[in-house]
Amino acid sequence: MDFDFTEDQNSLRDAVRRYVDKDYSFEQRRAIVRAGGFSRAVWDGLAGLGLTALAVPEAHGGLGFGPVEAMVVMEELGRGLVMEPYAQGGLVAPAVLAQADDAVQGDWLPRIAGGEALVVLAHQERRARYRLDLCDTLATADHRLTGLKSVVPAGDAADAFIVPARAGGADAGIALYLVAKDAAGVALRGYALHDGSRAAELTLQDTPATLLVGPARGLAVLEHAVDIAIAAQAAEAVGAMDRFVALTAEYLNTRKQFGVAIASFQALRHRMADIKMQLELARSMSYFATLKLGEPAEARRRAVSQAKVQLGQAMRFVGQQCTQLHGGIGVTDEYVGSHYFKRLTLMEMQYGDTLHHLGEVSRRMQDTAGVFA
Amino acid sequence: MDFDFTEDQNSLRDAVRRYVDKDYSFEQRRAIVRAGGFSRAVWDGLAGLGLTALAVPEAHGGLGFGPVEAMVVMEELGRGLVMEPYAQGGLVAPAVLAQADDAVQGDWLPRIAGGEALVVLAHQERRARYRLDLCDTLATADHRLTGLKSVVPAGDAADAFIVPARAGGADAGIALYLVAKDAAGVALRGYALHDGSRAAELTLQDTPATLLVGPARGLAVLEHAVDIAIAAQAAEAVGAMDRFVALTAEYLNTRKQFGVAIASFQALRHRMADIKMQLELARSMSYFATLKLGEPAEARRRAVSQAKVQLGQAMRFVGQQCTQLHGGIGVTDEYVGSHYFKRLTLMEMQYGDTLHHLGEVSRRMQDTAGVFA
Amino acid sequence: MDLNFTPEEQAFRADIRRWVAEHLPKDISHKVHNALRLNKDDLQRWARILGKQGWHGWAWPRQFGGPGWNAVQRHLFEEECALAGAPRVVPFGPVMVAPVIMAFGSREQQERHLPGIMSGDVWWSQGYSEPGSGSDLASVKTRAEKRGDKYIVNGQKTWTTLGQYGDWIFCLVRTDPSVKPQAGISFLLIDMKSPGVTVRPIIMLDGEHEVNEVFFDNVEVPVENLVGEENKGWTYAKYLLAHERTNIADVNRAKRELERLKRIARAEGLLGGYREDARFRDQIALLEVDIVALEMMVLRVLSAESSGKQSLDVAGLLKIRGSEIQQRYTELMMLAAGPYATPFIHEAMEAGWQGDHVGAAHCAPLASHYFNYRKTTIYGGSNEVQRNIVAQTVLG
Amino acid sequence: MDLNFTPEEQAFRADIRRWVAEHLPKDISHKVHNALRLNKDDLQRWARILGKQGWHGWAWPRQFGGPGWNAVQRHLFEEECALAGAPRVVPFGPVMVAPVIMAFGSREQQERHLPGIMSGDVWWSQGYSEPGSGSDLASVKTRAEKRGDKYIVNGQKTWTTLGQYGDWIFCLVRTDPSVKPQAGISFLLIDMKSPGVTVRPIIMLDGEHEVNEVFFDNVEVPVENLVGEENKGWTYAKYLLAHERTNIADVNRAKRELERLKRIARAEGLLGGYREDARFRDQIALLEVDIVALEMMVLRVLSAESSGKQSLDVAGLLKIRGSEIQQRYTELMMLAAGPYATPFIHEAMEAGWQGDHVGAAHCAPLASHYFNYRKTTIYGGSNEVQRNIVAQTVLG
Repeated sequence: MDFDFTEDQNSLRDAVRRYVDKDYSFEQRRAIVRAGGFSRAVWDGLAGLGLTALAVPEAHGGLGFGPVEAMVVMEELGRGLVMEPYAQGGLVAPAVLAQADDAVQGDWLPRIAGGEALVVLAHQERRARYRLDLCDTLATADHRLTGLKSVVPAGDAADAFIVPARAGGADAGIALYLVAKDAAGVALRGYALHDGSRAAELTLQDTPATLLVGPARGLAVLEHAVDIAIAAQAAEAVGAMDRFVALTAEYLNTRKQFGVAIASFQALRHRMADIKMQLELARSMSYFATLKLGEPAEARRRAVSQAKVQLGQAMRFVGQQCTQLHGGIGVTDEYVGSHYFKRLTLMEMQYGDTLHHLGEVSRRMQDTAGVFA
Repeated sequence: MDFDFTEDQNSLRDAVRRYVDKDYSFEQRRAIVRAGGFSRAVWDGLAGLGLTALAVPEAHGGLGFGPVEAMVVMEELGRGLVMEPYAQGGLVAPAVLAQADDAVQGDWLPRIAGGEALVVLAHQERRARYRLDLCDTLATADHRLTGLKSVVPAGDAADAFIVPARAGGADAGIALYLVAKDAAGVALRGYALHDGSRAAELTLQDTPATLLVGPARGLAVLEHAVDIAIAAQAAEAVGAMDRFVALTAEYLNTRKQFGVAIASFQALRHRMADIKMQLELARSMSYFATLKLGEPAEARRRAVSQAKVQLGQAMRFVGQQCTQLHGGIGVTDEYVGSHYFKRLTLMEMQYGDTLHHLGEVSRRMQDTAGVFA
Repeated sequence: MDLNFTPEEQAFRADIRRWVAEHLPKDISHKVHNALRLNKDDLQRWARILGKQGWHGWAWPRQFGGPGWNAVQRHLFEEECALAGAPRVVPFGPVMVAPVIMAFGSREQQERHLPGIMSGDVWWSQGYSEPGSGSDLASVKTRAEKRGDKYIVNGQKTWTTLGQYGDWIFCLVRTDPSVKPQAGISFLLIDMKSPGVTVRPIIMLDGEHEVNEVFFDNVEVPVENLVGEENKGWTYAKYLLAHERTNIADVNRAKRELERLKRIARAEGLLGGYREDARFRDQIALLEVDIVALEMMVLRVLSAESSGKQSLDVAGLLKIRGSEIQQRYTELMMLAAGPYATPFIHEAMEAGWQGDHVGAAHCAPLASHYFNYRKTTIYGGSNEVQRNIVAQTVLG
Repeated sequence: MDLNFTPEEQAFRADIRRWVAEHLPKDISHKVHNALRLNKDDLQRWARILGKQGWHGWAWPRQFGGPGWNAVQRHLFEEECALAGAPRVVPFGPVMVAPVIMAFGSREQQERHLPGIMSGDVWWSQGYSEPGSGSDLASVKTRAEKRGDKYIVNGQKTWTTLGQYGDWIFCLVRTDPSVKPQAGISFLLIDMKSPGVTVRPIIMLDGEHEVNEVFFDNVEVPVENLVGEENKGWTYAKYLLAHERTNIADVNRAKRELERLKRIARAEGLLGGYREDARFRDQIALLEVDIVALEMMVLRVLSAESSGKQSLDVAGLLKIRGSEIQQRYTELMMLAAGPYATPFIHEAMEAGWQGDHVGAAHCAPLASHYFNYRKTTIYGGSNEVQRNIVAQTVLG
């Protein structure tokens, strides 16, 4: 048992942090938000750091790194409020594509690794809310898809989509398909999210697609993909919270009322202790989710849901309380803190909110408990 | 709309408070606890104040007062941690007996009013937990009862019991019966509760009983009886919390650490503000439950469950936090505060805990909301 | 003790309800019921409709042209307006500065300012907070130096809500820097069209322009715009703070919004729908209990005010609980929509927008409202300050 | 970064597990698993069994007769003991005074006291708190005046856990009242059989005799019982406080008790039974998440201690969260039983009691435990004091 990072992992962290500090300042980020919420230059920058190759197998031009490296990267991207969908394009997409046949892998993985292709998961449907097994998009036997997917990350900037669809009718199993952006029948409507990032509605009308994973394993691979996304998001949230807490501590030590720094007020100090508690519990569960990603599905899903419950509570508490402790300045657009708050808020509603995952934990409860249960 | 108490109500409050101050000091209470948890002398004292007559109709030698007077009395009994089951014997029993035929009323109500007869509801069953519609005690057609009732208040001091039983088989409706203490087949096993009060297991074996309310209305009357008990308990809890909060404020202003009264620490002050909040919300909902007791069953049940949810939360928070603020002394038997804490704790588990009543509120939710909804 | 309103009170309520139903423009109540953006015209139209009836200053005594209602009547009026979907009256004129002018202003000030406030024609703003003084109001630095028959005002106010529409602003200014902070403050009425007044927008985290910074650069203010005595402004400010009563709990709006929450949860299938969710239902049920308890607390205060027989010092509790509940219902609405609350389409908050929504139309404003409502535990005396006040009542 | 224990660590765990299974008396583990009353004999029997193996001081280095385990091994030992239902080792001897004697005591003190602590033969108590000094430990008033080769001790200690069994007690005493509080304190070992020592029971709210007041009336203590230097006691006390590490979170016991909670809920029909209760199940699920998160935090600290590469200053967090979780599982067990947790039958907490239970036998100790565990957020530095400490690490 060992929670130290290796030297390589620390170097990776430093490299990402240096990039973010230099090329993703609050002002640079503002400019990206104004321009729509996705920057291809940033994506190229991440690729330049090797991040898009990180999770791609070495056989396809990648680095073949594992979940811990992904976590390190996500923490730093979270700290810098990076909006480009690295978890989606850099971690989830390679994991799903690695389940496809060799031709598809050889076609897409090198381009993902090089940063030339941005592929994202498009799974959200109106009727499903947070359930992955509810899917109304239909696929014909010759892989033509019809349906609507919502809130697809950076949807109108992506090159292709991983789309779950029912293969052969409403009662059939869920298969996963690859849909190219320029395929026939694809319509995209892009918009910004509240955290400044980019998303889109993706409409498919008899759209030709490539089968990635058949209906026998489609749902299982989708669940795994979402678990990867949740673990990545947990790390991102830890990075964001860590920074927001530091900003808040700085503010409390600077802001004066009644002639003294407000950091001297015990009620605020105790709030800060509660915030620190949530941060460290969240960090612990981020590690937990990451280190359980390789477990068999049942154990992995339980662990990831446990992590999301903790993260959901922490993101809400830390976000709300750090905002509150800032007073008026905390709710203005010009202050960076409010953007941490919005990002943390939105993350709770991605891949299942706290109540959803509490239901999962409740349902999957065993007689024993604990990290190794 | 008017929340002032009348002069008569204030006089009633003063009379009860004077009695409690004089005859129910902490030391006197200790002696009652040591003697088993029920004092006939205290019951006589309450009768002497006219309290046992309060809810009995004037036609049967009572005063015919209403729920507000009951609330006033219960607040004061709660403030004094009075353990004798006044709500049961003085409020619930007359309400149920008033639904019986004239002969039964004439037989029992005057004796209840005079304090000679203590009649209590014996409804708790092992399988039922908090549900009133689960009842395994059976009654024959000639009113002979067999079953086990648990945690009957002051059970081995009571003169008779109001017993719900299924009239004529496991699928039949619930009727209410009166069982005299000395009836054949009655076995009582008394014990103390954690709050020092007295209770008993009541075993009935082919025990002859008097029918009070037939199966057509038995459950409805039982529900009404329990609602009266919950409203009374809410008032009792408000009295107890009000006193416990005052004791805590006193302690914080007396106890010194680091050279100053601990009432000067802002974190403790804010905790006290949160405690005060719960107390006032609880008081508001105690009024609400009391003033809704006369409404039709559906509205009454909803209101009472709403009140119990608020009271349950308040009793737990106020009890735990006032204890915590006392430090070590708060968890000793010799300090009166710990007895408030225990009483408040037990009250949550009587007549349905917070989660149980939350379920009721959830189930009975309407489109509109508010005091008059 | 009686929970029910008297027949007279019920008749009063019925009259108000009828009047509001007749006079509240449907396009405005539509926006309120759906949390769409209200513009200046919406707010002022409603203010003027109320003003014409003499109700824009609904808490005013008869001698100043108000209806002279008692506490219960005021509550019923507020409740009927809220439930019908009327916008909250912008309080700075009729609720805040007017009582100060009535109590401490000169006859001339009363005659000059009160009619415009009542009619809704003159828009007032509040100049209290400054960059360095939030909770610590007594530390105001904006200077007003007397030169002959004028004050020369220099300094900066901030968090001035809807100040971009303001005709006049009432300000706490420092007229004597040599004495202890509270003693050197005056209460000044300033025409915002005066040269040297600059209003700079502050964009809030939801992207809306709701508050402003107001700069004063050698602004000349005639001495007749001083309310009461020089250097007594702190007294008037405290009077004003004490004046706002039960309405700070905003429980009537909470009841309306709880109904909206249930509508949204129903439309999302979470309440009695195809994805009925007991966990979410429980959260609504808990909130419902909180709202009933808050309403009971408000009614207790009203009763105490009416009868004068009890003194209930729970203003701090009402503010704390009211604001927490406001935040909670906005949070639950947002969570009900989940992923469909995350898009930020600025135009979708306009009534009658013809664009394509993401998900149901009701999803569009939910996250914005959640973000916006974080202010409720900060402004008007933060909840931390309120807890100090409550603790004082319990612990001394 | 690796969540799994190494093969060596796993082998170590297996050895411990086997040993505990062979040596932990069944009657004792039965009591622990069912929260029945443990008496002095139970506690001391287990201490002596551990002592015989050289594990009563399981955190001791080899040079003092301990096993010399590293942080991970210590954790695995604690976990195996807890899960098997061993009683918590009474910490005052092996965990608290022993490290101080090792670090600051004389060779003679080490030789005299450590063997008796390790063997479990000598029962130690702690004399820190006084009626006037709870959180404010530096304000101790118990005086020790040096007269020749003796200290004359006068004063009172309180909250002395299990002091009724104590052979020896280690005390903070004031040896110099003329200097600032922290500077005049000494660390003294006192034989409780000395004339002038009186132990008076304090009955706790659950009716149990667990803590005591200890009075010192002209008690003569040989100067060789002074640990380290006179007036340096505060340093040693702080060392001791810093010494208790991850075990304060008590997460292993929490895991065992969570299993018990599930067993009780199952037996009560609330979990997969005839009255399956999703609301109650959710509460258990939330607690399960809390326990996993706490365990992960503990493992992070262990890892940092082992490798020395990170410094994790989270002792305050572990104490706060650990104690909250302890209170929560006792609360949920009590709530699971509901009305059947309310009877107080003192004898029903004895193993083998033959009387009639009210409800199921598992109900008997639940409320007592809930009440008893309120102490966990108060003792060992109240959670309020811990929050001060945590805030210091974040805010300076």
